Amino acid sequence: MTTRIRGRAMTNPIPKPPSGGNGRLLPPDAGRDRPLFVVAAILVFLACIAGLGARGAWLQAQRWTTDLETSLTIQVRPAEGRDAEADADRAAALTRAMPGVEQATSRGRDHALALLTPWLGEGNLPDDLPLPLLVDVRTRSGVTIDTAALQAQLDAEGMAARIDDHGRWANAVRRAAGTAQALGLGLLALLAGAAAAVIAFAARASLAARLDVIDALHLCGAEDRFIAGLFQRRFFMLGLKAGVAGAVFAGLVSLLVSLGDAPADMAFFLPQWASDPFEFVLLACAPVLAGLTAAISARLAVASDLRGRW
Amino acid sequence: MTTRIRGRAMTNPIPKPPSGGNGRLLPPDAGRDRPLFVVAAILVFLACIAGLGARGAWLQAQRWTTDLETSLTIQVRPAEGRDAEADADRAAALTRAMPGVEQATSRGRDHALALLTPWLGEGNLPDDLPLPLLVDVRTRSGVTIDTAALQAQLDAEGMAARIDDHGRWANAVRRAAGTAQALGLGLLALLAGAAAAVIAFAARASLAARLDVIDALHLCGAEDRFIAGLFQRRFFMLGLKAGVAGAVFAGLVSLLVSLGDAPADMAFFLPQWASDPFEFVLLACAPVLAGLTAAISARLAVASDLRGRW
Amino acid sequence: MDPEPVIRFDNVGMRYGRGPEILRDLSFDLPRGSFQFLTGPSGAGKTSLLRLIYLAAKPSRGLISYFGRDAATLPRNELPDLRRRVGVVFQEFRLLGHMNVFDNVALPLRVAGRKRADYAEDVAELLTWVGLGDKMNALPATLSGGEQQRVAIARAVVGQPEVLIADEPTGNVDPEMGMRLLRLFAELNKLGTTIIIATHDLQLVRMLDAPVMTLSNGHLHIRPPRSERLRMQEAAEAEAEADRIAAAPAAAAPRSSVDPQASDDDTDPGQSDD
Amino acid sequence: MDPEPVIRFDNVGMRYGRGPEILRDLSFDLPRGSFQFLTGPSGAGKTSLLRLIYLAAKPSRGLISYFGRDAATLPRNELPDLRRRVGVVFQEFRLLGHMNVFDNVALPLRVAGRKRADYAEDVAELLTWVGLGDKMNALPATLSGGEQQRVAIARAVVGQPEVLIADEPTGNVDPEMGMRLLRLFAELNKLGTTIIIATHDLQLVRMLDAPVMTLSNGHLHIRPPRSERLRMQEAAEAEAEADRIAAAPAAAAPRSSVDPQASDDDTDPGQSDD
Ligand SMILES: Nc1ncnc2c1ncn2[C@@H]1O[C@H](COP(=O)(O)OP(=O)(O)OP(=O)(O)O)[C@@H](O)[C@H]1O
Ligand SMILES: Nc1ncnc2c1ncn2[C@@H]1O[C@H](COP(=O)(O)OP(=O)(O)OP(=O)(O)O)[C@@H](O)[C@H]1O
Ligand SMILES: [Mg+2]
Ligand SMILES: [Mg+2]
Repeated sequence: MTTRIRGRAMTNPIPKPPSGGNGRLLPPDAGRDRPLFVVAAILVFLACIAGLGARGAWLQAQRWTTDLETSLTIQVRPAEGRDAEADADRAAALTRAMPGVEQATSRGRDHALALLTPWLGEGNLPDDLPLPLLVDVRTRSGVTIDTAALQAQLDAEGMAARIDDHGRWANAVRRAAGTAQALGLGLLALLAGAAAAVIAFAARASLAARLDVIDALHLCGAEDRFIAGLFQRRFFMLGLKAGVAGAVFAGLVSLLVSLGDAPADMAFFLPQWASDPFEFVLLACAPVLAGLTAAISARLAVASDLRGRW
Repeated sequence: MTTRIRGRAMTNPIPKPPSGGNGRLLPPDAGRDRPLFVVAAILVFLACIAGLGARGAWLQAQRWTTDLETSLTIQVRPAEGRDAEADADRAAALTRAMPGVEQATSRGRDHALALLTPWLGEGNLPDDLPLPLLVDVRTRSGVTIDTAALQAQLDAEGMAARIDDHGRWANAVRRAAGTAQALGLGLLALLAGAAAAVIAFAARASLAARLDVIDALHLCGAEDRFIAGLFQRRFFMLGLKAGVAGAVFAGLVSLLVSLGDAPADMAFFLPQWASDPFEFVLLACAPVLAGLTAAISARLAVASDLRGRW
Repeated sequence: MDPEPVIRFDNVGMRYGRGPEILRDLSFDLPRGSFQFLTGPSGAGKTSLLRLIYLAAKPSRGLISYFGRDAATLPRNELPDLRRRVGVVFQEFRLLGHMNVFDNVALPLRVAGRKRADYAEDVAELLTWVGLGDKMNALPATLSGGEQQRVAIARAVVGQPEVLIADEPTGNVDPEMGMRLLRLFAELNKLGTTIIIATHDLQLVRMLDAPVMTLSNGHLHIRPPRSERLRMQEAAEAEAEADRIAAAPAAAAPRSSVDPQASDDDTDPGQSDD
Repeated sequence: MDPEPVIRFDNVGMRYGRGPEILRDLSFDLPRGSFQFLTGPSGAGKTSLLRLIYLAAKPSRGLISYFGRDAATLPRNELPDLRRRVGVVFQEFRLLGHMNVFDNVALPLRVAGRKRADYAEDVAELLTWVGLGDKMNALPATLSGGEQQRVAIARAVVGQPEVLIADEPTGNVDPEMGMRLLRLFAELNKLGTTIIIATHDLQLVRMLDAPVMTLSNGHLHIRPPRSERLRMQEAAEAEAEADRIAAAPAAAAPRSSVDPQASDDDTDPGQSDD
């Protein structure tokens, strides 16, 4: 329309319009959103730490049960008129022949004695004490050894051998490992949930300060989709950036912890840097999830605001 | 001044002024501050859970080292021509006479055998195997037994007795306990710090939406102290309420966890409800700290805003 | 009148929440290409009436139709298109604080999907016209009240809307600038835009020969433009003259000093403005 | 003039940030109990000048003194007391959205530590006077533009301040209400309040026989009240007459149609308003 006014008396020359791109439709996130950013970053950091810690607990528990499940012990008791050492070697050989067995090592009398020392004191045992000898067996993980068949074979050889599949410990360890894993997952869920809730609330609060923009765009005839899209993109980027900050920091911390040498057993709930893809996946997903959380809650808030307008 | 205008022509009668107390100087915290409230409550909850968990770890670690430090074992080896059982009883009696000893129990041969069974298999040992007998000693905690004197006494009796103060395990256990405690404290510090940061930032964000009130009060001639005090009180109450919500929820969760029966060893990092004053102090302090954090950051923000005005 | 007015009110009433009816039984048309003023004392409901017109509020009863369509049954997705055909100057401006003057004014064009290269010069020219040529890069917070008002006006007219709704558009500018802005509205009107301006400034109202809608006590009273009143008065006089001639001797018809009623509702005439 | 004016400007200049000087070399006094208008085109710097007066902005040079004290060296803790002696009507109202009309108006009294029982009736009476007797419980967001403006005015005058600064206080009300508000200000002035009102409304300016300060291009021009101008004009004429009589024959002194300059600065006279 101004082109048609142009003919009219106009005293001043028309200055050039400002160069540069379009101004942003949304206010820059500089000052106002910093709290949201910091809050989101802190919570993503905590959630990542929890995730890595849970991962550590999980792995450790896994290791225990695997150890348990992939090991057997054969006790070869000395019997009248038999060479116990030869029996033990024979038992080891027989076991090695079983499918699924990776390794079977016959331990000598010294090993058996060493095991007893803490209980009996050194030099307390007569040299001719008939000690049972042990065969350590390591099986391939996931394979169950047919212990009945093995026992039958050993019996057939005439040995006084007994297979111990550690069933005695297995339940306790499995329960402990399960608890550790549940605990880790629970902590992770708690922190991830808290992070999501905080980000969602903060996004909403941040949005509330911008209702004027929604208002202006709406009255200018912008489509709902367009308005919601603007906010959604903005908050996604914000959540993503905060998430990256938090995740990177969590990665650094866990790396530091891994480099320092905590006692292996206790390192249990520490964030671990096993350098397998899991860490990367976790640390990469967290920011995306943070971004999505922020974006979705912003979208919902905008949509509900717009629906209330006409 | 209006009293003097009163004489003038006034057509309408003057309606009664609204009854009830003064309107609040600050906007009610209903809608706008809910995000801050939720965020603060969530973080106080997490910090409390971390605090209770750290407390659990601390107690458990304490228990281990106490167990270790308050127990001794005396091994009485059978010797030619001596009655081992009598020796063991005598050793127990001698030990009981030591200052600081609470209990000393002589264990019989059956006990020693039972200890060995897992290693040697049942019925493997000749009945006449000369087994060392054990005396379990429990000392009063915090007291160090003079083991050298005891050893001297035992030697004087002519027994082949050896005192084991578990030094072999002590270091490992102490290290583990230390790690557990450090871990708990670290987690607590992390979450408490995060809670404080989040609350401070959220308070600041919440305040930014109220600069108009500061402005109006300032231009009406309100003193800086008065304005800052208003906001400080408001945010203290907000932080306090959020803290109470978070702390109560954390208390409930830890109570639930304690009621459920997790395996004792693994309950380690679970929030524990030991029902001692510590829990109450922790849960009572958290809201106050949350309130103070919010109040102080609000006060600082208001003060810096006001200083920028003239 | 035009068979299809841009906006038609039919027995419209409006209240806020459970309050009293602010507007009662409004029935009028805004013919396409017309220009009218809306006056009335402060709190009479001018802004509320304009809010009804630009679809920011819903009437509590009655029918509003927009370009021949019932506003109440308008589907949500047709709203944006309709809004783009309407420019609004808000009483409280509603500029976006984070955008400079140029971007604020260009907003409706951007929302309509126009390219910056297309409109940049037009926007600059318009801003120069309203005296803000040197403030294009300023943020609203650094403008004076009158400057902000002019930005709001520029934003409303930049898209050359089919309908322009202006609420007190000259309350914060000096009389000279007020005249200039009125000339801008008149120019726009000549190009076909239907215009309704709420104002308290009687000086402004007297400048144009346009009908004046007056709100008072919730009722609307429409006074036709001066030219039409004169014509009607002459017609009435001529008729009276004819009557007198036809049926002399009779009492001379008193000259009506009351405004002829153009609307057919029975509102009280409100305050007279001159 | 009073030996100690309420406010004295001495060669004051002001700029925003690195921008050009908005106000240049302002030197004037506001005598105790005086009443003056401030006009000038939109963007001339009226609001900026008022901001200087109510200590919301600092001058970039020159001296402002307040009740005889240099504003620049005023300690922070004396500021609240000073502010309580000044009432301000802001161009953009600045009401608190969460408080109802009554509480908004009562705010300065509360801040000054007065008890509600003391002032409740006065506030109600004042609100009735400005036509808001039935809106005391309404929130600002539910008021019309003019109603908000009247709340802002009521808040500024309720404490019967020693100085009243009003920025465009009648821009959103109808002329009748404008007159009523002006009467309120005049009443206050009679009771001793020093008043300065920035306005574009020349109708309003003509109502009172008060000096008019006009800002243009950063300079201030002060026109004395009509009565004084007449007096000066008569004095000049009498003198000319005396001269003519004394030294006839001489060219008759042309009647000065230019306003006599009351201020001693050499600003351009700005636009003339009648
Ligand atoms: N959102 C609202 N809720 C309740 N009442 C409202 C609301 N908005 C306006 N009102 C009331 O409706 C009446 C008319 O208001 P409106 O803003 O339409 O007046 P106006 O004619 O524009 O006045 P002005 O000239 O002062 O701007 C007023 O009494 C006002 O208090
Ligand atoms: N905060 C600010 N920063 C920079 N420039 C400003 C600021 N406030 C005002 N200005 C500029 O200073 C000039 C004077 O503004 P001011 O508000 O004093 O004018 P005014 O006389 O009150 O005008 P109006 O009658 O339109 O209200 C204007 O050109 C304005 O753009
Ligand atoms: Mg209005
Ligand atoms: Mg101004």
